Amino acid sequence: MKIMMTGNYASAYGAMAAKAEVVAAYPITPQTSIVEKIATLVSSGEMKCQYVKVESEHSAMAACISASQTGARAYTASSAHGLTLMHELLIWASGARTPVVMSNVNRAMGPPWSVWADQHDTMAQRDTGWMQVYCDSNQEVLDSIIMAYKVGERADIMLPSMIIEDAFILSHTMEPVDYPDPELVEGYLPSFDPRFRLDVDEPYGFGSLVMPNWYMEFRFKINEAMEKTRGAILEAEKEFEETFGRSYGGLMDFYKCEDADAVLVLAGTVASTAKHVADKLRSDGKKVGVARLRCFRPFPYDEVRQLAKMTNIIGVCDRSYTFGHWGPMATEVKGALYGLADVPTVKNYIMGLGGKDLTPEVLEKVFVKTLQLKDTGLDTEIEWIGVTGHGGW
Amino acid sequence: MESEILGSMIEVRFHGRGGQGAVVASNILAEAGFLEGKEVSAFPFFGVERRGAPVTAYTRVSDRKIRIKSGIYAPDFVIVMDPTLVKAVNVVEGLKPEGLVLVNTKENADSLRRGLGITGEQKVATIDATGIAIKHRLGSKAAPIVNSSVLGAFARASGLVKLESLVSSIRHNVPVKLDENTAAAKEAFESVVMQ
Amino acid sequence: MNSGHVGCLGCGACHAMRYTLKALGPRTIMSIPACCWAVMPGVFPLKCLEIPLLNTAFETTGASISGIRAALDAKGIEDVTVVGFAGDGGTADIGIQALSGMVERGTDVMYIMYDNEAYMNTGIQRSSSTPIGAWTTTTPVGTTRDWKKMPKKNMIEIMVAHKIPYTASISVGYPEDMIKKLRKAKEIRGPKFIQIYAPCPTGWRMAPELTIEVCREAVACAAYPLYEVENGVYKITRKPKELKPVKDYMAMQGRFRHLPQEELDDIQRKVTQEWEILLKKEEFTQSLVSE
Amino acid sequence: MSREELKKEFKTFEDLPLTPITSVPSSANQTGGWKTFRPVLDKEKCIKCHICWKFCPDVSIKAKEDEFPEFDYDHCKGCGICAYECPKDAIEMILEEESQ
Repeated sequence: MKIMMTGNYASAYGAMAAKAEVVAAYPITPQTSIVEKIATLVSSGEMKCQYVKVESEHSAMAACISASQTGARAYTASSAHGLTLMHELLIWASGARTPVVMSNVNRAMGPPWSVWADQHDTMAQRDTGWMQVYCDSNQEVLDSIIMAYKVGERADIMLPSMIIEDAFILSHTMEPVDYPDPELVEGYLPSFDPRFRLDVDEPYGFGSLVMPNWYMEFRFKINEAMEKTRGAILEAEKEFEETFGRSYGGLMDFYKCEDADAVLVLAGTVASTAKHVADKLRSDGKKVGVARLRCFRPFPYDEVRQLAKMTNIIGVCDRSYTFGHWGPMATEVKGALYGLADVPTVKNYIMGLGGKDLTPEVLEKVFVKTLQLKDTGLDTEIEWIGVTGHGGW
Repeated sequence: MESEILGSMIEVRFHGRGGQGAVVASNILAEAGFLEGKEVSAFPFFGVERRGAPVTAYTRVSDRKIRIKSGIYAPDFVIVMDPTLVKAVNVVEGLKPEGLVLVNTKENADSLRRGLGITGEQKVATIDATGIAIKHRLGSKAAPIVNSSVLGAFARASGLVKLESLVSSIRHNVPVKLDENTAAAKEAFESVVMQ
Repeated sequence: MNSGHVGCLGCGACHAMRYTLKALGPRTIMSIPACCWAVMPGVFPLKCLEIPLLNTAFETTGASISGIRAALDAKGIEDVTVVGFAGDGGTADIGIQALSGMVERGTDVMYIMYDNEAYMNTGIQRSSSTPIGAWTTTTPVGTTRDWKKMPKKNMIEIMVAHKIPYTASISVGYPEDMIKKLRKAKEIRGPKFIQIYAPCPTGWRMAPELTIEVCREAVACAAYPLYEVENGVYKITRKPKELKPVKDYMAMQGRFRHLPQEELDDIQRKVTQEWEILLKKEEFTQSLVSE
Repeated sequence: MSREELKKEFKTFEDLPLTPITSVPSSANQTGGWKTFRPVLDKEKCIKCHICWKFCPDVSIKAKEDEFPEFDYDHCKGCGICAYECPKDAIEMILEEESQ
């Protein structure tokens, strides 16, 4: 049944649909309405879970990890400074092999203080061993939470996931969302039943000191599992589509890329706007496409190489930046292309930081700039879009 | 915006004061469109405003999937929920040449038009939503809740959604006084003044 | 508890663990942050504890046991005691936020701080639980008289300020008292905080055979009084008739060797005053319940 | 992975659990090699009060009612608490090298 809800409510409903047993979360703008909604759902009896109202995000993640190691399905939600406060425990969660799922509302990092959309917070968690799914609709937010448990809880994976939504643009936008039939969800997502857990009848110890002889082996196993998530995400989505009739394009969602002269690679809601603009430009005879980077981890290495066969020009639009280098998505896209015989031209755009609005007009300019590279060749490796007083903005 | 590929999309901007219900109104309007089978989205411009400060909220209604995820800068319709905002904010900024602005005011539409500096094809509608809200005991006299009245007037002035779908949406979204809100919307629907 | 753990010679924290396990029994789940006890159970795949054990990050004990409790509650498991077992640094310093949150939420868990009065796992750095006057590697005395200048943080009082149902200090020199208080705590619903005096011969610059003796001296001079506070009511559980001089207690430990007489006198004044305040608190709060 | 597999010897990374899960009793670690002094019991003096057992930090004294305590020299680290605490001075700490 479709109901109107914001991206944040979609997160809360996603946790409820997935039957999260323990929620430990701390409020932060613009994530707050997730925790408020969960509190409401718990207090009305609709959602059956233990909601631990922790005193910080750091404790939120610590409690989710220990709950997961006790065998409970755990969920939390955060944003920006809250997410980065968790950093230590994000690494812990993957090392402990706990399939915690977290909604993160992409918000800019301060200073300067900003509560608006920006992907710096999650991009900075690249190396924590979490899967990262960037959503562009509220329905995708809700569905991705269910799929994340499906993937993460596989016995050969056991890794955590972040389901990511842009601040306000998704978190506070109302859209019609289908709340899936609980019976179908139950069939799709069996209850969490890890082989080893904190249990007085089988008293194991977890997370002890490991000498250099075995440490690297444990890290190797995490990576083995992360490599497996590529296939697992696709399988989970296929089964999801068969059950619920919806899918989102796997790790990289290609839109009109097949014959494109230029393609923009983007993540989050800006990809949705870009699809709209691509339609408009195509109606004017300009062959452009959109490759929505849905997963940043695992990185869609094969898909990027596939994209290189479809187009000769790629513009990578990062809504974050790695100071002293390029945007993180551009870095990784270029890395994936290394060694190909025909490497497309790749240009990096930095845009939309701190909620600077990415309107159809802005994206049209970026598409046109990218298309021009066909004639001019690469003009510059990286261009900041929309900086007042810089580059003609 | 209307084309073969993109379909038609109507964009509405709400101006209110924090706590006045502009965000709720944008949601109610979106849900009314949704009930008619249209694609919709609604979102606030989220600033650091606290209670009383001017706020804006937006609604998009379309017959196609709405892919645009950015702010609205050239609205088809503007709804002003508080008469004092007309002086505080440039409420008609970016309004489409054939657009309409609806203002909650007792003021005469002609003088309002001059006050707003509206020209050409742009239309003005007025409604005394505050008076209607007080009459139906919505909110308090000091802080009447005007969103159902404003939306009732808007349904008529814009023709964007039907009164029945608006009423259903209001009844689904307001927490209390369902009948009073319904009555206010209906009264405003009947009494909106269009220039 | 198995032998073969890797605690130092004469380690007081070993006693702390041994009697905790004895008192609480096998239906206990324990979470341990970074501290000596994170290492002591043994290197993978060894384990000296016969209960489920979760290693957790340094500052997370309070949150970690909150998560375990929530998971057990979600599964309807009620008869398991959830225990956090952390050092003084992990409790009074870096872990105090998570601990405070855990207590304030009324979480049904037991938090045990084994107090060896410094960061011993990393090699004797001062913590806020290090007593005044002590040498540590970060209060190295030197020529500038740079010993610990501030008094020890009083965690029991901080817990009392949280309106905790039960908090107590115990000492590894008094196993019967340990077991009694731990078992009492186990039966109380809600958060419990237990502070264990756990001498560290290595860090205190003391012969390892003196671990138990120094416990007795600490109680005899009231440098480390044993008491409990149940719903705000104080009860001193070991009350010397006459206090012995603090300097005798300090003389056993190399970490106080550098202190001049005037400093010892000042510390004596402070200890006596604290003891008198504690006696008054007991008298006053006891009078409230007896009325 | 089964409980038994957890206790088997690990030969490659594939034998390991996902994360370090421990269940092998630490007594496999013979800490007895740490000691400089070893406790020796004088059965003439011992009154079987088991205070030594009570205060052994290394769980290396076995005590049964009405029996003499027994030292587990494979794990005793030689801290000397037992000798210090013995009310009858029935335990003597002697140099390990001289005990052989």
